[in-house]
Amino acid sequence: MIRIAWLVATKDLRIEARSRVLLWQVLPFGVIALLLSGLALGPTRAGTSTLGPGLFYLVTLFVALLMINRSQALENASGTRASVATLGLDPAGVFLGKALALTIELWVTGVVLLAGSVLVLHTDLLHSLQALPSILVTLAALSAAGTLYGALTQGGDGPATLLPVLTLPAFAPLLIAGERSFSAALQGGALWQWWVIVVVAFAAYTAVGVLLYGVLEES
Amino acid sequence: MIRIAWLVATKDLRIEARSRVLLWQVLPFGVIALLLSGLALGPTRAGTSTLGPGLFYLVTLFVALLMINRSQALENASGTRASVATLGLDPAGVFLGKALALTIELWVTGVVLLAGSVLVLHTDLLHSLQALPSILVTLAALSAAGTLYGALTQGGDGPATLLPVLTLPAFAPLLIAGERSFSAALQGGALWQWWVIVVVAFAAYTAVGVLLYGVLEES
Amino acid sequence: MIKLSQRLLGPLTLLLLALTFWLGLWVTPPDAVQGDLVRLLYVHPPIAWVALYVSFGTATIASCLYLWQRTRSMTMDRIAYCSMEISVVFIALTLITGSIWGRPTWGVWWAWDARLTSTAILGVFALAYLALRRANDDPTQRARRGAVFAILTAINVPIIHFSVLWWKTLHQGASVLTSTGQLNVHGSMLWTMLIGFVGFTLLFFWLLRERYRLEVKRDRLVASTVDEALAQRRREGV
Amino acid sequence: MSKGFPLLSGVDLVIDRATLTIVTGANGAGKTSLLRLLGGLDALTSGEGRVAGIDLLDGDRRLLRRRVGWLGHEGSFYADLSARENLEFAARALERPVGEVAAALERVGLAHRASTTTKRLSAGQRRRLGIAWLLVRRPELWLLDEPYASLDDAGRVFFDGLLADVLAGGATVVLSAHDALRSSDLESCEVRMVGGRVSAP
Amino acid sequence: MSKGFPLLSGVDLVIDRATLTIVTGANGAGKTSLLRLLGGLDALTSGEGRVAGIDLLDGDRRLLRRRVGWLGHEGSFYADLSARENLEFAARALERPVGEVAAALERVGLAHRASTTTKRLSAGQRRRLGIAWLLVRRPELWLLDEPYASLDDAGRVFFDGLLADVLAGGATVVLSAHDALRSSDLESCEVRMVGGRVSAP
Ligand code: HEM
Ligand SMILES: Nc1ncnc2c1ncn2[C@@H]1O[C@H](COP(=O)(O)OP(=O)(O)OP(=O)(O)O)[C@@H](O)[C@H]1O
Ligand SMILES: Nc1ncnc2c1ncn2[C@@H]1O[C@H](COP(=O)(O)OP(=O)(O)OP(=O)(O)O)[C@@H](O)[C@H]1O
Ligand SMILES: [Mg+2]
Ligand SMILES: [Mg+2]
Repeated sequence: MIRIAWLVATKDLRIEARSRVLLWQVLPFGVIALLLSGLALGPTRAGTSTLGPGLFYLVTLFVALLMINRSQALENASGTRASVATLGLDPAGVFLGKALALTIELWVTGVVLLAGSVLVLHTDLLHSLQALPSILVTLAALSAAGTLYGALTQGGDGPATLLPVLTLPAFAPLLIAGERSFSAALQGGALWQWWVIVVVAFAAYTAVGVLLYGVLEES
Repeated sequence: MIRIAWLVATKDLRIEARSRVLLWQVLPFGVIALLLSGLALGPTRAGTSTLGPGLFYLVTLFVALLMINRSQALENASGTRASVATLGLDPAGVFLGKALALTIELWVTGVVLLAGSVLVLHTDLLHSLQALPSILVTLAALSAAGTLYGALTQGGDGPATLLPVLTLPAFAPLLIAGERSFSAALQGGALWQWWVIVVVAFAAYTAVGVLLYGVLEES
Repeated sequence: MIKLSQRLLGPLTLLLLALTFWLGLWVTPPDAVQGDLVRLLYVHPPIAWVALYVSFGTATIASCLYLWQRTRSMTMDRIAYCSMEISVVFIALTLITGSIWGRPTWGVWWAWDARLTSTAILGVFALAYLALRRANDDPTQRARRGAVFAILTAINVPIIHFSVLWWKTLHQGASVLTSTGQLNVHGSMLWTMLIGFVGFTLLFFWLLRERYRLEVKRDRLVASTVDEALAQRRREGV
Repeated sequence: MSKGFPLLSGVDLVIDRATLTIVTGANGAGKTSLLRLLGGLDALTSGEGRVAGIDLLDGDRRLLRRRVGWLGHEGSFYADLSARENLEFAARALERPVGEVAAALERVGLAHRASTTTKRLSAGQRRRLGIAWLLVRRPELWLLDEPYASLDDAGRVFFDGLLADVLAGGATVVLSAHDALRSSDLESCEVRMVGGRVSAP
Repeated sequence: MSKGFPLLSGVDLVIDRATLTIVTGANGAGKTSLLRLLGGLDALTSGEGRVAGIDLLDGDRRLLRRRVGWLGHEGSFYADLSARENLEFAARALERPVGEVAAALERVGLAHRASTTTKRLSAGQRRRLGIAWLLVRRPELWLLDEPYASLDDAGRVFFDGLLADVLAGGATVVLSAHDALRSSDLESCEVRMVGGRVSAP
């Protein structure tokens, strides 16, 4: 399982490194989206740092959707599916591998966006750094959930657009918990409840993925 | 030109109607995103309707990106491009047709999201209706711009993710103008400046599209 | 004459910039309100002027010339590309010098001010242009798409300008930014600023020329690898 | 030229009107690339060429494409439209009578699949639909990339018959192939490609 | 079963170990569908079937797929990886020595394209890469959907030789074809399909 996970993760990351989509397209998109969110909410309000965490997570979510989408598109190119299916890879390994690759990509994105929100939305640097651990865990949970839901939408018509519908409700609690603990960090405190939620979500999605990914692939 | 535009627009709309992506995937996505935006920004603030126009446009923008993407993906399926290229369609007509189909789809989305924001974000119904004309023009401008930028990203690697990078800066002024005139409508006024911007943007993009779409297709 | 001015471009740029720094740092007096911070006045506005008007202007004109059948050539494409690339650097410098100035003056590194916002959006345009070029392998396709995108950007500049301006005036009073200096610009300060403007503009053209030469060399390198590849291709299957 | 790789490396070729030319060569020799070039689908980076009187280097390639019919490795249509709708789109775009569509479908043996979504058709059916599209198009220059692949025997015989018709009608046909023609009464000229070059015109 | 359309409508078939079976039939007869079913790529909705001892209705199809090698209409890999990287991925996944990859590429004649991105390969080269992938896979059951399509003559001769090897090695081969085999010393059993049914087993 671990071996397959590693194999799949390096494959995904290699393709990502090759195409430079993260560097040249996703990251700029994220930064611009952050800027635009600030704009859309008006100059006076965007400047206030209380909106920072919410906007940060909102943008991260949209970016994550793009990347989950890409991660699944790799597997579903016409024909690729049949070939890879006959390798009979351990589904738990595939799940872990794809989730791992996605996590790493999202972490990179998250750190860049955090820097962006410090610069653009004036969230406090030191407190943002304190929020970093909770952000990283939230993003890992997001990756696990995203990989799971990405597989759910495989194969049907227009998976690119079906995916968000299925994922968004699942992301809602993560988003809220992440935002709350980020906000708490900004106000100097740390709220263990939110930690519990993201850690539990991460564990739950990972467990479900390891157990059920095979069922999804099968169908 | 008009004939080709009509042909292309009906073709796009027929495919859309056939696959039901708008109805079953894009619209629910938009509504959920609206809900989540409200959540992400915190329960207390979401209730205040001043954020309404900004969130409405933010979500519309992301939905529009999905749809522009789809509209271009139709033309770029492996092989479709070569066949259609040998029809030698008038590029101005193709541009107008695709922009028209996209406009109609975005109008449907816009109306649904407006209803959503009345329900979820408590924006005022009557004033929202007053903002409708400016919303429709803004969405038409967005379609023209989106079709143009969509054609720019055709063919390269990972067009799905390059598109947002190109379009977001261009959409920024539209977003600002749309948001401002929506806000103004909510406060009971109407601001001619914002009308000028969206109308000028609409005219400029349409003109450039009609003139330069051929250059893009050529390559 | 042209040759001479070409040869002089580099030295002249250096001279003017050195003069600007010397005048700015040692000769001109500190400001009554801002103190030594005012010395950014000789650097920041000229850099911003080059970033927005000179480089974007050059790129747009070159792109138009590329799209026009009769003046279409790789030269125009290269000029457009190189000036956009330099523009990115200058916009970054504008943002950096501006932020450095803004931190002590306004107390924040960034604010949703009209001019700041529009500068940022333009920077994003320049970056998007570079991303678009990277995504296309085919030289003609790259050139055409780049040119169309540059023109779309040019259309956007006034739209952004007005939208942001009106937005601003609707929400807040006059910006902090424009209220500085200007009225009480001292004689020597005015001169220093002027020299700075000319110096940075020349710097742009100097960089453009060097960057252009580099690009030509790179293209030649690519062409030579093509010959090699061609020979290899012919040997295939024989 | 694809990422610095020369697809073609020296092609010197004249094709007469109303003739059948067969491009052969090993896998990767450049057959597909040559056909795409002739159809104005790819750009010429150096050298010179004229097809149907249009210069490949700086002529209007859109005009050229309009006169060309292309059948690629993948039968290539809007995958979400049915067979009939795809053909009707082509007919309308070229201002041909829409009535021809049913006849074309009948002729290639797809009448019973006319309303099946294109993406659900089998490989051979997609190839047949591609031929029907060309029948509706009625181009001057037919560029066919391995038209025999995945056609069944009946299809190949039918296709040879069609070629004879087309040539008699004055159109020019260039096709790439690994399989020989079935019918031997078609006069054809063979072009052999090796390593991106035409070796025996 | 695809959108309410029965792809197969009555297949009654027994295939012995280490034999070569050739599935023929007109376009749209159901050859591809039959092969996908045998490989566990599509689900069986009614009837019964066992492949390699695994029940198609409620057995573990993943185990089945692991023992099957599939060559589809489209050479099918990660389009952004190079030919070599794709094969290495397969080798690692199946715990085969990575050293076999170079040998397989050499054998199908793609050694000089080992580091070309898969999406840039020509149609025939992609097919050859598919064969190389099978060489690395070394499955028990080879399911080949029109393997001859878009291979050049040398490729077809090579492929027939390969088939002989594979069969001698004890693997079972089922292939669909419109073209006849080149070499006649391969013993084969033909299955003819008509309208989703096996008409002559
Ligand atoms: C990140 C922050 C900043 C950015 C992006 C920025 C951007 C710009 C730009 C684009 C211009 C050129 C405008 C034109 O020529 O039309 C400009 C000019 C100027 N800026 Fe800044 N700026 C920033 C911060 C500041 C600060 C903090 C000050 C002083 C308190 C300042 C003072 C000036 C002055 C005096 C000019 C020239 C006068 C004028 O043209 O109006 N800037 N800036
Ligand atoms: N970037 C690249 N690097 C290396 N080789 C490349 C690149 N792009 C294309 N090629 C090669 O160019 C050739 C393309 O040839 P083309 O598709 O025209 O072949 P073909 O004659 O149609 O072959 P087939 O019979 O297999 O269809 C292939 O050999 C391919 O590997
Ligand atoms: N929803 C549907 N409605 C009608 N027909 C369908 C549908 N889905 C699939 N088909 C038909 O099912 C058949 C699929 O057969 P399959 O792809 O197995 O053919 P094949 O024998 O491989 O043909 P070929 O030789 O062309 O590859 C085709 O005739 C196709 O038109
Ligand atoms: Mg080919
Ligand atoms: Mg088939």
